[in-house]
Amino acid sequence: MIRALVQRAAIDVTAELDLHDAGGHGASASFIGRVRGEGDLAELFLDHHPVMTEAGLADLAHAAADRWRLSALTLIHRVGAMVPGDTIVLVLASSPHRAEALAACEYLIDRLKTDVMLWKRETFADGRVQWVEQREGDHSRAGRWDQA
Amino acid sequence: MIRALVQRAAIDVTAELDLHDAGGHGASASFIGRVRGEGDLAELFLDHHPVMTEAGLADLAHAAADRWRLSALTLIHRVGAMVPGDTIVLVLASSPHRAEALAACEYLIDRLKTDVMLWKRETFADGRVQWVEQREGDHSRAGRWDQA
Amino acid sequence: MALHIAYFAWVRERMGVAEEVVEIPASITHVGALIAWLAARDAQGALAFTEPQRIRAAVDGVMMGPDAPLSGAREVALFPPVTGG
Amino acid sequence: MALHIAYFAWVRERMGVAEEVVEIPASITHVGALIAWLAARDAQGALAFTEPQRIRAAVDGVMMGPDAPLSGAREVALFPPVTGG
Repeated sequence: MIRALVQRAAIDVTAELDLHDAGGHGASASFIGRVRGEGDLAELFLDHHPVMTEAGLADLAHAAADRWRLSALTLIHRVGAMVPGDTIVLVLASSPHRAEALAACEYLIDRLKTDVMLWKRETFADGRVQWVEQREGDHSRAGRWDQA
Repeated sequence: MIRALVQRAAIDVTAELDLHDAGGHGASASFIGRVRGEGDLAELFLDHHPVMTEAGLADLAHAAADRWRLSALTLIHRVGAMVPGDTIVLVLASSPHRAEALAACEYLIDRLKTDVMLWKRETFADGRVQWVEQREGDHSRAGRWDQA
Repeated sequence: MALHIAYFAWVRERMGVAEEVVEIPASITHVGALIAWLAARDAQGALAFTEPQRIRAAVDGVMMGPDAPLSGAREVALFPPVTGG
Repeated sequence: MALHIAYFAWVRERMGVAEEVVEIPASITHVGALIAWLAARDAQGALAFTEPQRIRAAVDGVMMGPDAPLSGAREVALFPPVTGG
């Protein structure tokens, strides 16, 4: 099972976990990313390309499934308007082997942070609005995987 | 919040996730280990020391909290009789920083596999019973952390 | 030539539209020329494409450089560098 | 000396009890001697402690080697190497 979704709706982590739980997999590693409320952030808006963003997510999921022995993989990215505390991304990798589930999960979140076609706009409590620039740190972290 | 529990009751992953979700943490990394049904396993029984096992789990949790910046940490190990598919262990690490949540989660599951005072007994469909011997692979994996 | 153009992020905000179908002159044969043409077309274009080196493009869903030809293209997407998830 | 002894895993199964309070002779002063004494005491002890090198011990909750003294100890736990979680 490979699920790669880009959605405006809230991510139902429990429902996704239940899908993996029902599969009888030995190990499930997950990563949940939430909108942080730093610097009086009032809203985070994620713009996306309706075709390319989901295709990019699916490509990432298949790259992980080729690289590790995974019995199930879920990759969900929320887009649109969110507030601090909202779950913005869920990675859930199941495998008979814990090391492979963990490695796939880490790979996917690192890649998601750099490769996925999304644009972030922050709106602050004082009304200030800014589009987020690319961060160098994320690129160097994701770059580790190219050498592995 | 540090929770380190050894319990006979089923692990309620959703309830534990909700505790982390409510905390406003930027990132939560989790690992769920389930009983595998390989080789016609009918029951897995985990024996534990009522004091030392929980103390060992708490020590591990505090070692992780000392090493990484974690805003919340949950470590629950089930003991007693389980059947294939049951959740046997949950690690849930939250942090403002995804790399720290992921590293703590991986460290803890590696350590749990070797250091925690538990003894596993397998009962198979044909009635055969065996106590599990220590596995070398887990020790070499956990050993990585000593050098880091 | 009629071309479907989609804008994202601050390019969309500065253009004031998410997408449009434009009739482009035959002399506009590649992505870089399209961006320069849009920058010269009106105030919105001038604002969105004041720094063309900050603009990324995808032609029919594939990332392309400024030299990419427009012949046969159905959709061109123009946007800033992605900021990731 | 009265000593509380707890057994775990296959040591417990072979001993037939999870714990017991035993009166040990004054000559039994350290963990290794206790294990040998239990092995010699009865058939259950012989079965459980036939390979003393496979036995681990904790004295009052602290892992100890066979040379660890018993003086002052309240509880000795005897068990196989742990198999982890």
